[in-house]
Amino acid sequence: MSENLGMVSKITQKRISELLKQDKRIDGRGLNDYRELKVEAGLIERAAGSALVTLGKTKVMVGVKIETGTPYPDTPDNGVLTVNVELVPLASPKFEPGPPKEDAIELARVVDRGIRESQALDLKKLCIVSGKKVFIIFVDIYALDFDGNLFDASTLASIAALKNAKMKDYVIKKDGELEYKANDISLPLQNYPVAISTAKIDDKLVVDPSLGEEIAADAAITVAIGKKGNICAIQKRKVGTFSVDEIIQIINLSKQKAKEIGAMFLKG
Amino acid sequence: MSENLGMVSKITQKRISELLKQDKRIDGRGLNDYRELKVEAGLIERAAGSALVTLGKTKVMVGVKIETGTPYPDTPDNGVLTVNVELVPLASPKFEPGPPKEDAIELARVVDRGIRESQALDLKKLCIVSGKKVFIIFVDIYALDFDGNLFDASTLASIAALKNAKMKDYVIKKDGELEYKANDISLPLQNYPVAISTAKIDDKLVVDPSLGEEIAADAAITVAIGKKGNICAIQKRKVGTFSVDEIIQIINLSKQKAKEIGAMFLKG
Amino acid sequence: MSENLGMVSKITQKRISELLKQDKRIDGRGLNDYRELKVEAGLIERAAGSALVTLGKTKVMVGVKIETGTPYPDTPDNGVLTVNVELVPLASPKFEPGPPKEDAIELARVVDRGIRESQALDLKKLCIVSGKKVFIIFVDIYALDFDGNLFDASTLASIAALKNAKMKDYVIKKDGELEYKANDISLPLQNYPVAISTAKIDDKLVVDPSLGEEIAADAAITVAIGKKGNICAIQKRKVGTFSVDEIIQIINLSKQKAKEIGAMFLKG
Amino acid sequence: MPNKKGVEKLINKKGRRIDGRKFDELRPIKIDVGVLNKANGSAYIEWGKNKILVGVYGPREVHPRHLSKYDKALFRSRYHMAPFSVAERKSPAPSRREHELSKVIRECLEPTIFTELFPRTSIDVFIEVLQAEGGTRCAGITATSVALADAGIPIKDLVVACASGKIDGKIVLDLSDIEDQKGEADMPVAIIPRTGEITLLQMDGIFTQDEFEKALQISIEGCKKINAIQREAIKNKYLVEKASIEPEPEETVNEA
Amino acid sequence: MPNKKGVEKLINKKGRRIDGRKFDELRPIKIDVGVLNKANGSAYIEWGKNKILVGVYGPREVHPRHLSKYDKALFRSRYHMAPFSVAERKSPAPSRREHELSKVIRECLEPTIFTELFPRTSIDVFIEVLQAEGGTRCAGITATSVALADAGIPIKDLVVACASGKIDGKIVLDLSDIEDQKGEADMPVAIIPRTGEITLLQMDGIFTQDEFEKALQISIEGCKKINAIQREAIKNKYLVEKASIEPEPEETVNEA
Amino acid sequence: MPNKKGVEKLINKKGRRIDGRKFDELRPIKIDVGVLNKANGSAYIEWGKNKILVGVYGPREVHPRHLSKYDKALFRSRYHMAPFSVAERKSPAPSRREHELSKVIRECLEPTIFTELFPRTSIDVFIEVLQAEGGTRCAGITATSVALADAGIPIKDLVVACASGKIDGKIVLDLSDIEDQKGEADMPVAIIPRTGEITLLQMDGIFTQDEFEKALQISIEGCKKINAIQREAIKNKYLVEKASIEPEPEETVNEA
Repeated sequence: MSENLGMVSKITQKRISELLKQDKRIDGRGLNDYRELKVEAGLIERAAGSALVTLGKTKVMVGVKIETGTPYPDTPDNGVLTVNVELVPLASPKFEPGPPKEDAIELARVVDRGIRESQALDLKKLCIVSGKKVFIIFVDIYALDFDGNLFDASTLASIAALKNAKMKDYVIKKDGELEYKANDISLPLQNYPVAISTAKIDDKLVVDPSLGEEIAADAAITVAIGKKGNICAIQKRKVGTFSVDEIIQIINLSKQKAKEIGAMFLKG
Repeated sequence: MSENLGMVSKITQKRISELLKQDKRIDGRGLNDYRELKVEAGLIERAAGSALVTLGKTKVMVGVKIETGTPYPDTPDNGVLTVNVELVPLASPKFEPGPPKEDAIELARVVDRGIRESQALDLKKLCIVSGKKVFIIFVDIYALDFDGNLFDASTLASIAALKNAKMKDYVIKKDGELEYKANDISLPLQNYPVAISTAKIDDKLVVDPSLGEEIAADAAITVAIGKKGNICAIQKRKVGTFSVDEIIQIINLSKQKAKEIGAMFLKG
Repeated sequence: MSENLGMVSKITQKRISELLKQDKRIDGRGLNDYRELKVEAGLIERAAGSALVTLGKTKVMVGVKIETGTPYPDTPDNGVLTVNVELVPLASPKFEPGPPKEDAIELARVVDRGIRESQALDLKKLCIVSGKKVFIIFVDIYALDFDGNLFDASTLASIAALKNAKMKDYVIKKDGELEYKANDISLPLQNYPVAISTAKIDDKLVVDPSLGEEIAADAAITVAIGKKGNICAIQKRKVGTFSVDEIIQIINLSKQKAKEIGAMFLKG
Repeated sequence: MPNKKGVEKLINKKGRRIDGRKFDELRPIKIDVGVLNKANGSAYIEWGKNKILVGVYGPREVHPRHLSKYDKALFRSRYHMAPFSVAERKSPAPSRREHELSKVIRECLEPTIFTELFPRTSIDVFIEVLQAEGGTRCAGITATSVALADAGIPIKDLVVACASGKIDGKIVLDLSDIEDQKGEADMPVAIIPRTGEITLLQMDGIFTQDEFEKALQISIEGCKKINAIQREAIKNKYLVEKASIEPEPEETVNEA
Repeated sequence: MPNKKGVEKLINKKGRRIDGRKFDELRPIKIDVGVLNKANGSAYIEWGKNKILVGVYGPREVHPRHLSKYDKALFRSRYHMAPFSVAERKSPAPSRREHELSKVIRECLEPTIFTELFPRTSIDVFIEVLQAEGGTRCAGITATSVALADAGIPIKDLVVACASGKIDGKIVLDLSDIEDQKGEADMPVAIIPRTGEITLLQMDGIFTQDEFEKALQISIEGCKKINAIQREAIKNKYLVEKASIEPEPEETVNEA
Repeated sequence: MPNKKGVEKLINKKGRRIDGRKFDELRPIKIDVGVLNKANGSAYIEWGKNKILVGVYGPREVHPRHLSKYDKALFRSRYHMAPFSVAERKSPAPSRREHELSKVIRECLEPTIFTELFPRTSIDVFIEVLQAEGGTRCAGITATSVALADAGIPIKDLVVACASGKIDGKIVLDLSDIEDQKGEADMPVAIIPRTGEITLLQMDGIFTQDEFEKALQISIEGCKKINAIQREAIKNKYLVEKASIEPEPEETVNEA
């Protein structure tokens, strides 16, 4: 998200920095506090699945669509997962219409890796005819209001929307065509990864950075945590650096936060 | 076409406005007079059909090509009609090379609706194998000289080019392949919609606006009239407004003009 | 390459011009001398074939890839040859990232014509199933360091890479599928065209122009010479002109130079 | 979704439409004002199953700068559909339809905006269709006008839009998706309620002149009902704010 | 259209080509001058079945501005084919071939234009191929030069272009579409008639040196004939205008 | 290349990897400095079968100008793969992966560059992958840092990168292409050797916390070995130049 978000004034950034010297954050949170989090699933009936995540003043909508198509040549027995991000311009004065830019592409790829590497979706179960026909799962991420930390909000909204998704049950006929049945089934979800982002501002680490904190930050990092507290994706961002000790501390905190959020919103 | 056509001077616009107070137009026409209209069909022998329409100083060439391809999934028994507009830069100092912009897209879509909604082409007769293979009719509109009212000229040229179009007669073989015969046949045209545009300049309504009038106009509207004087497409344009009475008056005039033009150029 | 290469100073250009009055070139060469030329084949093991050509300070890498696909409708019995040029920005301060521009497109098309028109590749032997499946030969030209005369260096590198290319031997099965064998075979190369470029600077003709000479030149021309000294492609470039006598002189010199280069690098 | 060849009737024997509505009945409409933080003004509309979010930015610096106008604000609008808003996933790249609708929506709204008050700036409207069920342009226009008011941009009046059309030979108000697809005509109309001026008029299908005039009439009546919902939504926002913060006269909408 | 595998001969026993022409015979050529209203200069050429329209704008303000040159006019040309101009519908997006031809046409014409008289402006040429039947670049160049004259842009001479080639082993003038596709070589040539300078030279196919020299020679002879047609077309326009409006010396073409 | 379904082992009974390496063994690495003429600085790296060429331009005028910064240089990087660099021909248009890697490489290198010394200029890095065999981003970063030094751009230290990962349940250093594709985790790491700061960290796959910490540790050790190769490459260039031309202190890399 970097420095192109100049709409947070220099004064605010200075204030963020000064408060942090006393381990205080501009919105009153402690360093390890997450903002208020809300997950609303199923608002978009025409999508197979959907979820709206509100994280403080950040709002992300995710819609899931299910289609059939051909698999990638190197994974003929796997369904296809496609994650796309649109940073639509109503969410921020700095988002512009047009094809996804670097920031949106990085966000999409990090969310994608969190889902893919944690094997959240059992892609093998989405194969219809090996090498010929598989289900394609489109995860479309729509940022609606941008006040920082799209990585965590987008990952959570994606998993919640996949969890919410329904498709018609089906039988595969001899000719590879699908015969749909009356009842609905869920997608083969087997893991619920949670991404936790931390920003480093003047040697202080703050979890779930707000927009002002993201801009003030020297460096940021997102860690996706899967089953049993395993680490399944990491992405360091911005031009600052981390020490090894800071990294270890961030991993520990991320595991703890991920557990809390998973328990609250993704259990069952 | 809007205000990006600044090459008509402010003085000309003022003059247009002043003359209209006395119900006079800058080129001497009455408010309800169309410019001189000429239709030349068949100039492009390599196209299936073609027509050049000259409307005052406006010139529009349309070429029709016929290919085979797959139908849209939601209309498996219908041939495909594709209308494309190129506002090529030799036609006006304000047209630039590149993919079609907003103006060209709107023009293409309004011409398309005029043809499609009047059911001018019997698309069902252009089906070869349901859901698999149909004829695709390309209507390519080329503005060659732009002096206003492309909507009417383009619609007329499109219909005249479709009327002019010939294809080899054919038999559909068992395997869905086409066997062509020696004789030519025409496209299944069953209606000849005519589009009539009216501009509103300082509360005066003028039909077939020239470029200067289009620029001076507060609002403009195009009405496509089909069989029996039915209305088959309307598009209001520009940032001005119309009263209900003005709209009714425009509909009446459009029906009358469309009848005259249809009788003159599209009969038979 | 034209005037957008302003990084050669006006002073250098003046010096080039003055030295030429005495038939001297800025790098000490005679008017008809080629720069030192080196061809290294096979550096890119993952490509089917590759070659790096060093021509003075100009460096061009070519990689060949072989895939299967469908033939062009008008040549159903021919394999497909695709030549693409990337003027990547590390090669010159004037090359910019992005899709190929006019200069790169012209270069690709001239190299393509040299190969195609000399029938260097026997495209008929690259047909698998007529009208359905053929080999596609991708020739990707990568300029790595640009000090003039990309036309000659790119043509030579392309032919050397095609000569270097290997593919698995194969049998075409009844169903049109390929069964690959253990041994490697070469591409069906039957001719080795050589392109020779000449620049005209103040009525002097110099062969193999360096970057400074290309910029100083009024006109330039590339002649591709095939088997038996036949001419198989010509492309005049830049805004200057040639007399008929100059053209004849250039053809003669091109034939001689092409013979020398062919004998040195492409024999066997 | 039934395809075009489907034979089912759009109007049943009792004169009711597939979703139970009468000929001149609107779908349920709900408007929320000021739903976004970053935008200068915003509105969310649910209109039947249409769900549309609108954000307004401006007056602000024009980017790119060479588009700015010395004598008024540059007014821009973008109508865009989310990939998940329709039955088949839609590519996020704007289609020709989206380009056209962006243009007609801009031309529909601009006459009510006092752009001359903000020279060299831009006012940018972003309409995101999150779910579409027929009539998105009318819903988008209706919500955008409210969002402009929420942004505090001076407007002459709220613009309000509503389509009418013909299904099974009858003139009806506010076509749903299936009625639009299987019906005989669709006509989106927008008006400036105070003056009755028509600021958007599009039509496709087949109308006789009588049908056209009747349809235009019921569209205008529909618009008037929806205008009341717009005003109510703004009033609610205003009253809530009044209760919580220092009251301040709402200048953005001149209500007669 | 016969495909490349066709076995028919391009030259019959009597030494005539498929369309009845002799080896050194041009197709019929007709040029109309000043056919467009909005362009500053224009020309329409029919050359065999080729139908090409050319419009010239300028000298005018350069857009985008940063491309302008302080010491001369920026000369640009665009060669473009209409989707309906060829057998298979052509996508309107410019192909690699169209990009290349735009470049060689620009380089071919620029040496005759006094660009130094119009610094900081642009002169823009738009060539629209409405129907193509082989030799469009030569026809386009020939017509553009006339259109530049019609625009009143000072030029040193009219540029004129004509291809030669090899079919069934014979060197012939002005290849048609089928001769180009099935023949052995094609060589477009453009000259500046007064000086005999060659300003465009392209070739593909296979020529011995003798064949090349012969082909170059007949191209040049063809160019001279076509130059007469160009001059005639301009003279006709000039005479007609002379008759109707105040006579005024034609300065745009310096005829020796 | 074996596909993902292949059952072969990535580690054999003797504890050796497919290419014969031990768990913590790097592939052979060779760096050449100053290999290009036109670029201001350049480096070529062979790392296993990876072959990557890097060119650096700048500090130079920013194009387009509006991107320039008044208080520091604009640092840009572009990671790009040649169409022939991978098994299947790659389209030359940048993929989403290439866009992401360009960004992380830029963010990885920028902290070591004294951009504040060159306000209003740009420093542009172009990384061309000529052949890829796993680990191209680490090889590219390692070579770019050397190329920046070769360009004489003041840097705080050379950045050096090396991945670690998990294959057949073991933590190993420097994954090859097949190990990356068939293994369980891959983690590219870049450090600033003098301070030990981590300037790039990405991971995908599955690590327990213990595995992660071990992998991070061996990556850092690997980086230190590669840093020696970087320094040696620069020293070689410097000594050769010293022998042939007037000696001049190498200022571009501050070695402690």
